[in-house]
Amino acid sequence: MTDTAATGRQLPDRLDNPLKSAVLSWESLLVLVAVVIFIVNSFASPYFLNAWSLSDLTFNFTEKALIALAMALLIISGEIDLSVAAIISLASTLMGLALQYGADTPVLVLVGIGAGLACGAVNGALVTKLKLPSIVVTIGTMSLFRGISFIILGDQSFKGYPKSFAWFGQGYVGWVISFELVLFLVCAVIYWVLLHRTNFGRRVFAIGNNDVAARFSGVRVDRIKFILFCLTGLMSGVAAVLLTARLGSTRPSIAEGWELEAITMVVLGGVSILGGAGSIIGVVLAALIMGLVTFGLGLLNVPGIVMSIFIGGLLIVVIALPILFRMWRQRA
Amino acid sequence: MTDPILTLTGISKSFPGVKALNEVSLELYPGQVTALIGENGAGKSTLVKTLTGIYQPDAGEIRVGGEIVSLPTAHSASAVGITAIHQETVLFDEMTVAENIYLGHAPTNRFGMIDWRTMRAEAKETLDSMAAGIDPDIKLKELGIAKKHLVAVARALSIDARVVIMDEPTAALSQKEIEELYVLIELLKEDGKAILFISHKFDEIYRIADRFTVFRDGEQVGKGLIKDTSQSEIVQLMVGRPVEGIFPARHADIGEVVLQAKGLSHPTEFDDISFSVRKGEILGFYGLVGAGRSEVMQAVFGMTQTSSGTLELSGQTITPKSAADAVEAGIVYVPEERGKQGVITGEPIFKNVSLPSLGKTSKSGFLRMAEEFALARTYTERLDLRASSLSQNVSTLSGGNQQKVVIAKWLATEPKVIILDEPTKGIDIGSKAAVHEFMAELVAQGLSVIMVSSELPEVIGMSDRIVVMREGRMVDTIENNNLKPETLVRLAAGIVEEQAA
Amino acid sequence: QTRIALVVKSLGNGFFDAANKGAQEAAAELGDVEVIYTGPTSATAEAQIEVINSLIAQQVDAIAISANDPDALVPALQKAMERGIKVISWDSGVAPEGRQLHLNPSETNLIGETIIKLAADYLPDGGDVAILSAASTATNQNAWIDAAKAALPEKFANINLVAVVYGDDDSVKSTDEAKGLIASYPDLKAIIAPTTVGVVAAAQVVTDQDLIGKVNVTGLALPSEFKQFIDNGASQAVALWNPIDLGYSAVMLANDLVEGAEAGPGATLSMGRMGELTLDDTASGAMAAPFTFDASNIEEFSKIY
Amino acid sequence: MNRLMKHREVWLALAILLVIVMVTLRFSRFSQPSNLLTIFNDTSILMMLALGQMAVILTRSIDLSMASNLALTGMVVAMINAAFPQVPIPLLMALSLVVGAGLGAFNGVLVWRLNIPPIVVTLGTLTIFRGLVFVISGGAWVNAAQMSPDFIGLQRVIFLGLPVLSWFAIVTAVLFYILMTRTPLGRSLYAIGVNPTASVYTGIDVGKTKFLAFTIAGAVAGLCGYLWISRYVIASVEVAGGYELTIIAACVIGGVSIAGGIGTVPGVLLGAIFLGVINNALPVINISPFWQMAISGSAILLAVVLNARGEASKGRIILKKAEAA
Ligand SMILES: Nc1ncnc2c1ncn2[C@@H]1O[C@H](COP(=O)(O)OP(=O)(O)OP(=O)(O)O)[C@@H](O)[C@H]1O
Ligand SMILES: Nc1ncnc2c1ncn2[C@@H]1O[C@H](COP(=O)(O)OP(=O)(O)OP(=O)(O)O)[C@@H](O)[C@H]1O
Ligand SMILES: [Mg+2]
Ligand SMILES: [Mg+2]
Repeated sequence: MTDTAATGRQLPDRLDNPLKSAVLSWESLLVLVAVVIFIVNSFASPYFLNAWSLSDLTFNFTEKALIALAMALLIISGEIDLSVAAIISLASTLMGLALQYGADTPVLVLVGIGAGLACGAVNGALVTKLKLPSIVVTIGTMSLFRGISFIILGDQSFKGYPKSFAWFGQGYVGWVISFELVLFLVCAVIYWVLLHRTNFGRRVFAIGNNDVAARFSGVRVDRIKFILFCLTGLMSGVAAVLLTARLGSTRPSIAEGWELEAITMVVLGGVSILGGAGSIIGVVLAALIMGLVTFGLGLLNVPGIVMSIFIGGLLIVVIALPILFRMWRQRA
Repeated sequence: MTDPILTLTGISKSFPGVKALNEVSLELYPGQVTALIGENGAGKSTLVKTLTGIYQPDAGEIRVGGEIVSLPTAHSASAVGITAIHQETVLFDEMTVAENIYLGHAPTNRFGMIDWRTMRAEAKETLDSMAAGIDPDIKLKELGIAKKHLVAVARALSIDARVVIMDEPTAALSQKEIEELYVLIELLKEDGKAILFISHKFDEIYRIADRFTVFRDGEQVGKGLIKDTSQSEIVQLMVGRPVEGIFPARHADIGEVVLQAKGLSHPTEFDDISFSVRKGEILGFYGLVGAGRSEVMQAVFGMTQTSSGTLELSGQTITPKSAADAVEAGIVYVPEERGKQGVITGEPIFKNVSLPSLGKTSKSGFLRMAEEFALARTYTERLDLRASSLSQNVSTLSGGNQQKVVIAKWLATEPKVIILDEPTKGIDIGSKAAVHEFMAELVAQGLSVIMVSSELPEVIGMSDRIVVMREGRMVDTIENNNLKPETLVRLAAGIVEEQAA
Repeated sequence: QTRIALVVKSLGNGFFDAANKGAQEAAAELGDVEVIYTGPTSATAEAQIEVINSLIAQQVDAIAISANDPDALVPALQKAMERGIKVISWDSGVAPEGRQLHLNPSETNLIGETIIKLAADYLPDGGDVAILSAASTATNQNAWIDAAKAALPEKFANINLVAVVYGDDDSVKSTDEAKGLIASYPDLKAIIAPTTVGVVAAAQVVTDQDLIGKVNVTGLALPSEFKQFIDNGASQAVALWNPIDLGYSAVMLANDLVEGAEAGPGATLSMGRMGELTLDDTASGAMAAPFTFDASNIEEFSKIY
Repeated sequence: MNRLMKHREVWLALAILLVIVMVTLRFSRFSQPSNLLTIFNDTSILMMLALGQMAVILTRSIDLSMASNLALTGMVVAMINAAFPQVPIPLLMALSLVVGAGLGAFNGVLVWRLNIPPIVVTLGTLTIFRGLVFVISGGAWVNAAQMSPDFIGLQRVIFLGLPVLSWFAIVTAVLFYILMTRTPLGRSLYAIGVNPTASVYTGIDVGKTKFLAFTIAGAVAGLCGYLWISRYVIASVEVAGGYELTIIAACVIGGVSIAGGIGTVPGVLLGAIFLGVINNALPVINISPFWQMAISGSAILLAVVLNARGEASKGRIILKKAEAA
């Protein structure tokens, strides 16, 4: 048996050309869609091609997209978190509370991010320690977290955040480049490395493909899932800081409905909702596409609800197209 | 000679990248058992699925009683009188036994509503006729694996069929139940039904089959009457070369104790299990299916937690809380359910192999693909893995080759103790010999091997010592010196005391 | 051409559609003015900010907004002002630093007093009343309720306000809250709902539970949506200002600013046919007194808005 | 009795009873039959929707679009009623069933024919359907004054002591009970959830059955669209916004396993009633409405934990058998 190596039957690393598969990938489809929408936008509205417009555009998606980055990893691992928007609400409320006790900017930021992390840890513990399905757990914590905000705030709102705090949501790093955008791009790179270039990311994919086999292969499945819930909570906390700074105030009903938007970004980005497949580049592109569509239609004063038809339609069409194409090719 | 009930001609079926069936033909005769024989991945189960309307053949024709039929759904197959016991138990845990038998063809009243009462009565009748001793009203999940298989048999019988197909029906049954199944098959033969019987076990093929058909790589390579053909001829047809059924000779020096378990207990699954395995030793675990051996091994591997007892590895007490802990300590486990627990089917070979060794191939947590490919290549080539590239998806490999990926994955971690749970279950004769040879090599290199197996020849042929378990308890540990198979069977079945008395 | 954006809390609300009528009327009167009627579909501040961002990008000349949140919109509106866009709020206000002036539909104290008076007028012997408001954060509702509470002890001594609950301008929640009020306060004589969604929900509950004549529903209501409850007696009278006039005045004021008028405490601006608006020290001013609808005039007004 | 306590429905019923008793201690009128009937009536729509959702969840799918379907169908019938008040109400009701079923079938086709995961399909149609409400109505509301008296009044008619709305819920529940226990289709829904592969082997067309489940859920959502609009007498874009998760919560509390294959009609009814009782009780006992959300969130979490405990005792239990033998 040891002599098989001597027979020289070498297994090649791979058969198909990586370049070819890159061209045929989901990401290139998304790039195409993004370019088309960009061109359509520039023809449809004279105000679109303007540095400030393009800069304002990014505010439409950066906060949600930050959550989508972490959510992508979570969904790839086969779980989901519907409570992210509620975490924003609770984190923002706790920041407001800290403000009432005289906290200054660094403390506020820490409180926001810490609260997000803690909420994520609660989700993670419920899912991994009690072995509960994440979709129902997070439907529950979604009401619970936002409910706590309502208990704390009632009919009040917190305001009067310091100027230095407002910078996180309204500041510019240089010219038209906002802090939010820079933060998002930095996080995107970090998450890309984490998912595609580290052991951790490799294990996330393995878990999403088959968590039983991953466990039997010595992967600490529960620990990784717990970390992923914490990361998602953490990013929600970051988004809470940005959003609170941008709005300059806190209400319990803040960020309502964002969970579904973040998940839509992830799914549109080509992440399999069943787990095990997806890429960060896809998610970033999907965030950009959603920003372009909503802003472009906004310039034409199309009501937001009509934009959501486009987004919903885009989601189904973009996912259905490759399937239809495959079916058509098989028939031919 | 009577005419065949079922005739297949020129049946082909392809999956992406695999030609599972290539213009095969087959005839089944009334009142006769035809054995379908072939290596893993030869296309036997695929044929069963095309016959039962689950897959559609790409080409070829199926005739039942001389007429061409098409079988677009499972319903249409039972309508023309074809029924099957599939290789995987395809039943419903959360439903009652009666409903498991009748789902899809339940008796209805004149409003089209399911008639539960008739259904239960008929289910009881069928089960009683098989002497199965199963209450039709309990939920399936409350049954053991063997009884579940009997329910599958009852389901097949509840359809009034002319052709009965059995895909490895005895793989999960104990000897007693296998005997009962043989009686049942005799009854079906007397009824004039045509039976297709798939098995890797030659003893039972010679016992019950009248005819045989051999598949190799999706093609039909031979057929004939069992009584005119010798076992070695069939094996030759099957693998395309002669195979000697002798277990490899071993030259391992047995050294000091590596792993020692004392009084391992679990609240519901096993109690007071103690054993030790030495360097260079193969420790066999024998028992009937469901004796709890896998549960013990999974506890040693950290997958389940024991309620008491200790584990010592090279003299140091270890308490693995997860599989990761066990792997770190140097204990690895090749699970019984390959598809579910062994390989990650959605991922390529090299990622499967490197998964537990990422710590070694990576640099401060960052992946290094070149190292991964090198590692995967080293170990898969040692095992003579048959694949087109290291990036091939594991799901496209045959069962035997998937098993090799799992073993390669563990060897790459350089373990001290390797536990193999039913390492040759459902593996064809050629691959089986390779696995046995490989185990001998592992111990020669100084590893300790624990082998869980329900196959007597394998246990006796490979082990140095044998632990016998029954119903969650350890019965005995025996040195493997001129051991008689009957001794083991008695111990495992619990008839030792009676004999003594 | 001057482009003025009329941004409302949410599209589809009959009240704001009526305001748009007035706004278009003002545009026609002014001639060279285009009114962009826009707003989010759900009444949230975040959605309104996206609308404001797109208006900034379109470089409109003025934004006249009815805000979903007094504070959260401030940064976005400040950005608009920095880019040279005139910003006023109307109906539901924005904090002073986020706009140049605010147009109150009516005087806050006047509204607060009116909503209590609508109930008191039909309770000669006094009794328990409760308030069913919109969202707990709604600025204008909260101001009116405060004003009402302030007026109670002196002017309506025999009226007893037992509870204030919030229906969030959501018909289901408002219905539940109204039922809760009726169940918890058996002696309740009137429900005051200073919001058009709440008042319809409460009147429907009273109708459904056969309490017509026992519990009087009143508050602020659109005549077209509320007519049937005046007709069936669930309500004796409700009040509201004229949203058409409000939209008209908002556009007139915005246009005034675009044309160079200065806003600030004490300043006086023109509202066309509605007269002039004098700003107080928070740079806000009131348009007119609320108008009461009862059985005598509802028929006529329900055809208009 | 012991056998009885094994059923989670019994536990849930006890929990509901406990809440009612506790509220009654503080507010005696709460447990009067008339108030309890009111709560039942208030919960009718949720019960019906949860039953529809259950059919889908049983097959390991999920329908996030039910609330949007309800809003769209409701708007369609409300606009027809406003424009042509002479169209008889039964016809409108039939129409709402058909429109709802059509929207559900659209979900179903995407799941069946294109094999897109249900959560993705319905996440898309969730926004599409709601957007269409805006498109067909131009964002305008249809209010009470525009609806015909019959349109509003039908569900309020008292029949045998109960409002017609309650009867709708009762009849739906009975039909679902028969569907789930006595028909091949109902049993197929369960079978698919318990073991999809085995279902194929027993001749069940998994895709088509899922399609039917979505269609059934859609039809229920459509009918509820009419009932909702005529109950709250306003049709707008925002109708039942966010209600999809409440429907799922009712199912989960009622013991439907999100992993499919497990769930009963009585359980789901009790799950919905539990939420209804909580919602009705809070304002009555003067708990600030701001607590409501946190309390229902905790109730959902508690229910899943209990469910999981109930399902956890699945082990093989080799030893006990040995002891018994
Ligand atoms: N659904 C499928 N998709 C892709 N390939 C498949 C599929 N089912 C079977 N195959 C491939 O078809 C070939 C025949 O498989 P089949 O299950 O029929 O073998 P078998 O003879 O029953 O083997 P065993 O003895 O292990 O049961 C194998 O190479 C297998 O990998
Ligand atoms: N009642 C059952 N339901 C489902 N699966 C079962 C049942 N009983 C046994 N099995 C499965 O069959 C296999 C054998 O059971 P177990 O591992 O407990 O016994 P064992 O002594 O290790 O038997 P084996 O010889 O199969 O390894 C296990 O993989 C187990 O999951
Ligand atoms: Mg097979
Ligand atoms: Mg086993």
